[in-house]
Amino acid sequence: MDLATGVAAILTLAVFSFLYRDNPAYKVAESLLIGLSIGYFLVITWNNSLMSLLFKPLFGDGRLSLVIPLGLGLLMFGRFHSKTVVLSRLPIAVLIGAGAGAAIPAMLGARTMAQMSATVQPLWSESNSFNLSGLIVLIGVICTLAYFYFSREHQGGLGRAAKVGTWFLMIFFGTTFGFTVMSRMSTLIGRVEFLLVDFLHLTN
Amino acid sequence: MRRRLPQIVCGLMGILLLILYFSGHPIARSLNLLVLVEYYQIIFAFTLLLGAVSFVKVNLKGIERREDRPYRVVALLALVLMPVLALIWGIKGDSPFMWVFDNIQVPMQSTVFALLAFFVASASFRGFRARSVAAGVLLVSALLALLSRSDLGGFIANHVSPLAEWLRDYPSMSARRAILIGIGLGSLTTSVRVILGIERTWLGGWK
Amino acid sequence: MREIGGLKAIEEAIGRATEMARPLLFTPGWGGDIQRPTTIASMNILSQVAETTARYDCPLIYPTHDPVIMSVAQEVIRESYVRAGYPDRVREDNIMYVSSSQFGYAAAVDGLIARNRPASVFLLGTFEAESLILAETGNSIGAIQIAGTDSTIQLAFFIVACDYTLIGEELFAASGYLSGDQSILSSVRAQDIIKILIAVILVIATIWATIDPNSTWWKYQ
Amino acid sequence: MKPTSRHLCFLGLAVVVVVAMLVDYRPALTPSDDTRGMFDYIDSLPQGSLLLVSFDHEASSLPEVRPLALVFLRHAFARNHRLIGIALLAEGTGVGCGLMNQVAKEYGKEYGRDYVYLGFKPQYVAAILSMGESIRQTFPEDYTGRAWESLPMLEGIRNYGDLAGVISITDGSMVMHWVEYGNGRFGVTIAAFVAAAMVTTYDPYLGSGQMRAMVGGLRGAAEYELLIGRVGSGARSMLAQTSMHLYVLLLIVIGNVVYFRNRRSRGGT
Repeated sequence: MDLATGVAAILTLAVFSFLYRDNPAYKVAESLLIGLSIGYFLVITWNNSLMSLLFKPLFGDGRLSLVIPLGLGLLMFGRFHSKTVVLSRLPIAVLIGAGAGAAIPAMLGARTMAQMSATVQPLWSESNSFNLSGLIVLIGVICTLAYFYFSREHQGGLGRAAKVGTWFLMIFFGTTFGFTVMSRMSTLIGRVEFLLVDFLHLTN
Repeated sequence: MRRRLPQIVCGLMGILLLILYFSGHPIARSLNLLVLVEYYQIIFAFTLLLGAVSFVKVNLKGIERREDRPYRVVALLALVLMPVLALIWGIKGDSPFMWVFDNIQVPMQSTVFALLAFFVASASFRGFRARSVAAGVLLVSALLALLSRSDLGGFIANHVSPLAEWLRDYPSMSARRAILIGIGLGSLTTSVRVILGIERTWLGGWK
Repeated sequence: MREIGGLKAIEEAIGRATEMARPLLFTPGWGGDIQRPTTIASMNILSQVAETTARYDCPLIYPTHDPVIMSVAQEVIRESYVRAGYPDRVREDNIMYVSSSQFGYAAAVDGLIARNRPASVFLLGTFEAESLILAETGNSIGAIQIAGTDSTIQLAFFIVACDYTLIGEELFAASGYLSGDQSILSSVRAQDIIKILIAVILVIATIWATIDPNSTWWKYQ
Repeated sequence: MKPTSRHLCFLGLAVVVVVAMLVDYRPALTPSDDTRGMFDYIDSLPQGSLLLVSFDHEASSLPEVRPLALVFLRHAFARNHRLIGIALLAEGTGVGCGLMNQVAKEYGKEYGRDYVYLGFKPQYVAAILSMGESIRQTFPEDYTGRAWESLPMLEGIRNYGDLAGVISITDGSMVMHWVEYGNGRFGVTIAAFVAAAMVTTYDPYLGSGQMRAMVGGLRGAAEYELLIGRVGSGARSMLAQTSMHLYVLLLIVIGNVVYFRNRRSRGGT
């Protein structure tokens, strides 16, 4: 067994030990993981963003306009002093504003309108049969929207629609749960495979 | 002024990006690119630096106060290790940086993820109770989905799986669609509120 | 306006932490950034929660994966403590950045829950796979847990593992109810009106498409 | 600390998965419509088509994502498509680089001519939108710092308009952003290989045609392996997968039996 497998196996077991209870082995693994992952992010961000988008063009090619984002970025560090904390709101404002502006058309078009449009289907298909699934989708969408109607108490017709909406929601949650279990088990299979095959050589 | 200026900047950025979205003019397109690449990406990169620095600060203080000292030392050493390795040997496929990533970070992360499988088991045992009609519907559709994704052949493959597929393709999809529409509307109004300066939570406080 | 069940649960959860004089843990999940509406709604609720923890001097722990969210949360919490009249009770170090990596974050929050044993855990924001890791760990130490998210996959897990779950838009509405902010409440009403419109358009368009299968006016793009 | 019912649930699962993994059994599968749809899409593109493949996942989900990425890369290289690799989540970066090099070697593909790897950009929405304007300005150099000009395959590529499509390999919500910003704003074709957990999330996009095709989970990977005629790690774990499903199912049933028995013995509602 090589060093890499040994190290990985010990750390794998240390993390699994949390299932019994919190313990020093888990705490070491946790601290190591947090530290390494922040370090990894730093390196990747430095290489792929700061170097390639900022420092190389600014100092290499002399693109002086980049001084502005550089300055805005540095203002983030105003957070470390109570007097300069307000400065850090400026770069945050750029991030939030730009994000909100870009979100509006996407939310309106790709999300709301496209999904509405896909809900509309002829209920009588060309082969002269009734389109039950299409009707169910329509009912499902409308009743679920009724569940998310807040302005009035859920009574009467609205109440009934909202109740049906809850059932549709529950079908969705249940189905999703089934698929998600599949995903989660795959991850565990991956780790067990590593322990049994690479570490213990019990099977191949 | 402490709040007004950021608020104005935020509103202007929002309106700018909104207009740029719809314009096909070359100047608008290059302006769009400028904001997205230079401003957005670079500022965000700095925020990650900020996160790392504040993580170091919090942990140094903890070490001073002798709280969880050994663990904090491990975390800080690990944080420093990655940039040092990258600086000396680079980040190519066979570098020590990638070795640590592949053999220490990835296995630990995958294992934390794999804990989920166990938590799915305990939550299924404890939480999936048919307390009401709605909970019953949740339970039954979960059971059907689980069965349909298992290779049991026979009755399940012929009857349960088609039913589960139908549930997924129509009722389940329609609920997800309504949630998408609802959240789309919510996101839309929040974005408009942020740009107009009505939503100011991000400046601290809601009033 | 209709009652949202989660609101009472939120108040109870705060009350329980202050009564037991145990910490309260609040985290916005790994999936969102600051401009995401769920994050903003979560901040609104945080502001309310912080005001109460300030009054009872109950520790508030706020781990996050995003430095910008951390910065904003510090402002929101400080502001709330000032409003409650106890600016000196803020513990800034409890509002912390704990790695942007999904399971680095999950491992860190798990550790915080296991070691600080909070009486109440608030999982409000955008969650991905880490949701159930956090919720089950919270459950194992007997915390009351309030979850709320627009991440549809995680809702199934929250419903199963938490004491109360705000589903999707309920989170936005709850932030309006709790803060009593009229502008949020009016936008909730405005969205409701749009929902009615959407339902009406869907019905009309479906009937139209059924009668005239060649029509296209309702098609997007 | 005394063991609880929770610990018993854990232990049971551990036993089930270990036993199932030690048994070597590969079930017969038939590809689902979803999987076939993706296969046909990739297969129907003219040879040499240019695809952008985005590794939008964390390192933690590798056991599920890796088989998915492999079947796609193998199929694409077998069809002689040209690939541009990127990552929108930092941890996918190293993984994507490794996988592309590995499969390229299997098929004798040359870096810079048949495929390139541009690496990572943070802030995915901004990255998706800016690539619609200019991929080159978003990624001025490749992952290892080589200039754009030194990579002949990239000559003349401006934005999504020059691509046949975008393939996202993801364990999370990235496809949503690809659809809403990439397809919504620039009309680029999106197809995705996703973790099983995400399948129901993306169903509405498949239904509305905003997304071209989708393959989900280890099972999807196993089906795809059949279609391209290379059985790999997807099929191997199907027995463990099935046993664990049944175990969870059993726990749910037992949980309910206990619940209803307690309820009846208390005589209450």
